[in-house]
Amino acid sequence: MKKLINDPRSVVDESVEGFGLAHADIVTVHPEPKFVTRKDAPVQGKVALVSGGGSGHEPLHAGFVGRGMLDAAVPGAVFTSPTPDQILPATAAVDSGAGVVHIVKNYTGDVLNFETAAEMAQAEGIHVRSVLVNDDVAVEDSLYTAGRRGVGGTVLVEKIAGAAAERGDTLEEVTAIAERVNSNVRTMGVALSACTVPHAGTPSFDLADDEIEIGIGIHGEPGRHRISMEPADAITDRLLGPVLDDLGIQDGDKVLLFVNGMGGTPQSELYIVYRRAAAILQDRGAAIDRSLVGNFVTSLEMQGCSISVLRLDDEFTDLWDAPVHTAALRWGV
Amino acid sequence: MKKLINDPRSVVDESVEGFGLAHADIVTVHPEPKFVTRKDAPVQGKVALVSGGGSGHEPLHAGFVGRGMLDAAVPGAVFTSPTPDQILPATAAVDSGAGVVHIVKNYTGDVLNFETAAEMAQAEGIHVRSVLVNDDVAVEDSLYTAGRRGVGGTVLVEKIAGAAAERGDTLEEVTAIAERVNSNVRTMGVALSACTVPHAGTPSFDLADDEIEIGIGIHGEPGRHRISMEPADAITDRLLGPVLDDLGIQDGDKVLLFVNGMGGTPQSELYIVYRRAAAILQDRGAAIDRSLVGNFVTSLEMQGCSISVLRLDDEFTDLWDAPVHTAALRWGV
Amino acid sequence: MVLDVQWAIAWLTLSAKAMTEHREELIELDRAIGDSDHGENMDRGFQAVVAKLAETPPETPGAALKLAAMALMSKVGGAAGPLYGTAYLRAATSMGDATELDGGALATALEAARDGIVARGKAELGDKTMVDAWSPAVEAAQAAAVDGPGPVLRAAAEAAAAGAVATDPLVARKGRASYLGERSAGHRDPGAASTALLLKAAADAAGETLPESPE
Amino acid sequence: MVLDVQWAIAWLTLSAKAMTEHREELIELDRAIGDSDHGENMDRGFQAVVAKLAETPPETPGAALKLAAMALMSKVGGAAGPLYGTAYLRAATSMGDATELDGGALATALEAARDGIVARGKAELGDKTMVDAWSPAVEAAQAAAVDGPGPVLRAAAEAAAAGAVATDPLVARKGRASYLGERSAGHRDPGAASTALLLKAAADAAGETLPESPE
Ligand SMILES: Nc1ncnc2c1ncn2[C@@H]1O[C@H](COP(=O)(O)OP(=O)(O)O)[C@@H](O)[C@H]1O
Ligand SMILES: Nc1ncnc2c1ncn2[C@@H]1O[C@H](COP(=O)(O)OP(=O)(O)O)[C@@H](O)[C@H]1O
Ligand SMILES: [Mg+2]
Ligand SMILES: [Mg+2]
Ligand SMILES: [Mg+2]
Ligand SMILES: [Mg+2]
Repeated sequence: MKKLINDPRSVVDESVEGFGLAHADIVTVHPEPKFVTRKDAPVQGKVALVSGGGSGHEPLHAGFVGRGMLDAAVPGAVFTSPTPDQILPATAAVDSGAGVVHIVKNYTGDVLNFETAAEMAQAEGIHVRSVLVNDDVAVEDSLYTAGRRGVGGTVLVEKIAGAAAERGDTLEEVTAIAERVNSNVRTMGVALSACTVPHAGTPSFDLADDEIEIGIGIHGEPGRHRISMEPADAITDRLLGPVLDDLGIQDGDKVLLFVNGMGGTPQSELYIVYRRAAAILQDRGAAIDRSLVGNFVTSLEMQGCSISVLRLDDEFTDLWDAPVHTAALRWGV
Repeated sequence: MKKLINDPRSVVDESVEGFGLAHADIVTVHPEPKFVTRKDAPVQGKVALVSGGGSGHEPLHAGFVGRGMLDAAVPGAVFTSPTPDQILPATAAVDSGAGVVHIVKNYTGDVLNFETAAEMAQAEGIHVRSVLVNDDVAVEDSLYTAGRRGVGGTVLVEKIAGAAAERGDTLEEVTAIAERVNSNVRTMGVALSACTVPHAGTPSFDLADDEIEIGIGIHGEPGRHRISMEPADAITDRLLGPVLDDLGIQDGDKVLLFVNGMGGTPQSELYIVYRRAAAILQDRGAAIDRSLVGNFVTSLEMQGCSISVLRLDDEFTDLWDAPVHTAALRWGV
Repeated sequence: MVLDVQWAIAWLTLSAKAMTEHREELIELDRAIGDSDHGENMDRGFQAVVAKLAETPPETPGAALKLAAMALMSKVGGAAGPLYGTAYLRAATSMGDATELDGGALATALEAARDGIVARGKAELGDKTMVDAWSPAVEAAQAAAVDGPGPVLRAAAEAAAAGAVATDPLVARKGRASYLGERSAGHRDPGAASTALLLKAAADAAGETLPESPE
Repeated sequence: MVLDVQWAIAWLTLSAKAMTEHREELIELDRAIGDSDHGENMDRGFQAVVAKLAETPPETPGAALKLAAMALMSKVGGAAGPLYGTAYLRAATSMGDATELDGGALATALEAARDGIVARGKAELGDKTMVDAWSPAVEAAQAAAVDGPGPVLRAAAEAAAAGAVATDPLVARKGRASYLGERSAGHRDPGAASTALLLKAAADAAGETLPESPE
């Protein structure tokens, strides 16, 4: 394991510290307990958005803190959800009285820790709503699992709900929009290589030189099944098919197409995947009205990608286009 | 070699096509000969900026085409500079009569191909100036080499000169600013792993599990020397020392600090490097007025980073802050 | 024989030792069907428990477990943090202010812990989670309650160890391993394994010598 | 004996074959001290030459080389593209409209090619570049000029091959390999190696049988 780190146990501390130094115009880093807030938090009268989860998915979530998106992000240890004693003060720090929406990726750990923090916040008089993101179609039998995971779609939920909060929507409205984004987005991912959690020191799974993992999450866990390496177009077909079927995308639909890198895949390859995905959508008669390509929800240095499709309506498109000013997404400002 | 590609020989074609589809609001892709222009090129009365080089450094250069930065980018094969018959039509396509600045990274191939194209363009009556970027302090004895390479600093030259062109500077002025940025920026890089050129199929060099290459360029070539793996802070010291010494950074200087990922290194690690670099600059009494962290000048999926420092003056800072709207850098618009 | 706060402190101290010693083994189990962090999380959490114990020494077993619950809740994170946090908190509540615990009180505390985990995590027996170690432990403890605290802990530890081994062939239906579907079979659940280690530490703290743990 | 356009076409065709056959070897040489693309670039370039030859068959050796120059310039890229492009263009210019070339004309054309490379690339002998293959080739060609074109090409090819081998111990001072400093010693220069292959193709096209190339 070769990494640009000093000590596996200080990775998150030092990285978040560096992040705060590099983006001091946008965020404030609170070191102990650790969380990151928008520089101007709490924003009076605005509903606040708080998200968080294990580290190792950068820029998710701290990279999305700022105007038009998150008010706070709570980073846990690598691939380990943060604890209530981080989530609670983050929630309190950004609440202006208008209430706080917790955006939680559906993993047992995230759900339990955010649940506890939300209860404690409610007890302190903060109005908290929680929205679970569960966009991963790789998890098929949700009856026999912990349910669909929250993966790439999280960025889209955070951007669109963040814009709704910024324009002055109420707590109920922001919650409803976040839930509506979640119901209209699906994702599926592939890994060409594993990643190495710093404190573990060995790759998260072993993959032969000609094998890939289909249906991975974002924690370096193995996927649903392992297949032989295939050309990018064939892999794209495998990922996008279930996404479109599950969403029921049909002729005339407008969509946002999001090709997300897992961290170690060059951008050029993401565009090769995008190219094929665009052709498939065109075949289905869907119009790609918006797009996003890059490393946004990563698994450390894993090679691979995920494809997300969000069914757009006019409100989603407007909110997507609304100004955003964060370290990792910025436009209109 | 596992890559999200279809055929090693179609990587650049398909990737640039996908790029064009994903960013159709910003760029136009010209397939044969291949180059990418700003959607609204030629911009009347504006000096145009053209850059290019081998592919494999994405988002450089096509990702920087758009308002406030490049008017055209010319991608060659992977790690192979483009040919005059691409550079010439790209130059002609964006010239509005105000002239064109070629921003050329200092490699024999890029220099020779751009030189030929510039001659041909001049012969067609287009006013062309060429600016060589050579910011790599790892190349020490420029007398006994092809001279310093152009690496990470290229982005800063393109952004600042692009803003100068956008505000209406003349051909001579834009050229002078680009040269001035180049004289005030230095860079040095490290590789923790090699990269694999698709058509080659094997890693660009062999590195033991506990070795790193110091002083690499951006073409997967080995560096100046190989050392044993060290903590991130020690590596940062090794890279930043020569950069600051060569630039002569001293108490009271204002700088832009740019930590660039080589493609396969997670963002969290870049921030760990940033943290240390910020501390070193603080020790020297220099103020980090602007910063940039991310994958901007890459070597495919190589793990590692480069650190660039640009000495700022008020004009550079204003031009850095000016609106830019490209696929990979965007603010103010 | 009864157990007091010294036993509780010894239990938690031995637990921390066990988590450090088995850190890599638990990471490796989690690597196979999870995300490689369970050993790291538990080790970090129990180091915090030990630090807190030194800071503010508790006066009753219940206070010791409550302190542990708080430290685990705030330092472990992931799924295991809230689950073990709840378990230790419920156990602490069931112990109340008692300074000494007999076999019955211990069995009841273990039951409260297990019920807390089930209430939070909604896992059923056979879902390949830590519940598969806790549930047999609780049953064995209840059966041994009349024999006193030593035998209770010994029975619980043995049953938990067997329960952890028995997760090997199961297909996970809760937690991160459930995403693997059939591929989760053939691996031991890391949470069940850590539960077995923690209950062994409880027995060790009471001076019980256990047979070699089953493989 | 004189050489005509058929020889020139055969030369370029055999060159293309050689670049395809030695593609991986040239990539491997470039991998060691460059960026792993030389074999790919040369192969791509000469495939384009062959395609152009089929499209518009040239009528003189000079026309054939000019066509090759244009194709190389527009398809090879990198350092080698403009350098070989210039070399072939200068050689073509030196051949003029001649339909047949004798030994002297060939030696002069090779000299023009070498001078073109030096004019563009500014490399000196010993800088570990393709010049280290071209320069001895030109000298050997000039010495053999009176013996006719076959011997000229044979001498050039043999000298180029020896020149390429002689780059092994050198420290590069031009091109990408120069960034490696001392580390470039101990590896053959890829451009010198491709030059040796191209000049061997020229001799092969003239029916000259060369001894096994030196290692
Ligand atoms: N719903 C649940 N009920 C009971 N135990 C669970 C549940 N979900 C997960 N676990 C336990 O938690 C363990 C994983 O803990 P850990 O690796 O620390 O957290 P994470 O899965 O968040 O990385 C599993 O091995 C399992 O025993
Ligand atoms: N200045 C120069 N003069 C002569 N030959 C050069 C010069 N620079 C590079 N070369 C030749 O070009 C070869 C490399 O070609 P190639 O790999 O195709 O281009 P690049 O270096 O741009 O990747 C070198 O092996 C060397 O022989
Ligand atoms: Mg975890
Ligand atoms: Mg090259
Ligand atoms: Mg885990
Ligand atoms: Mg090369």
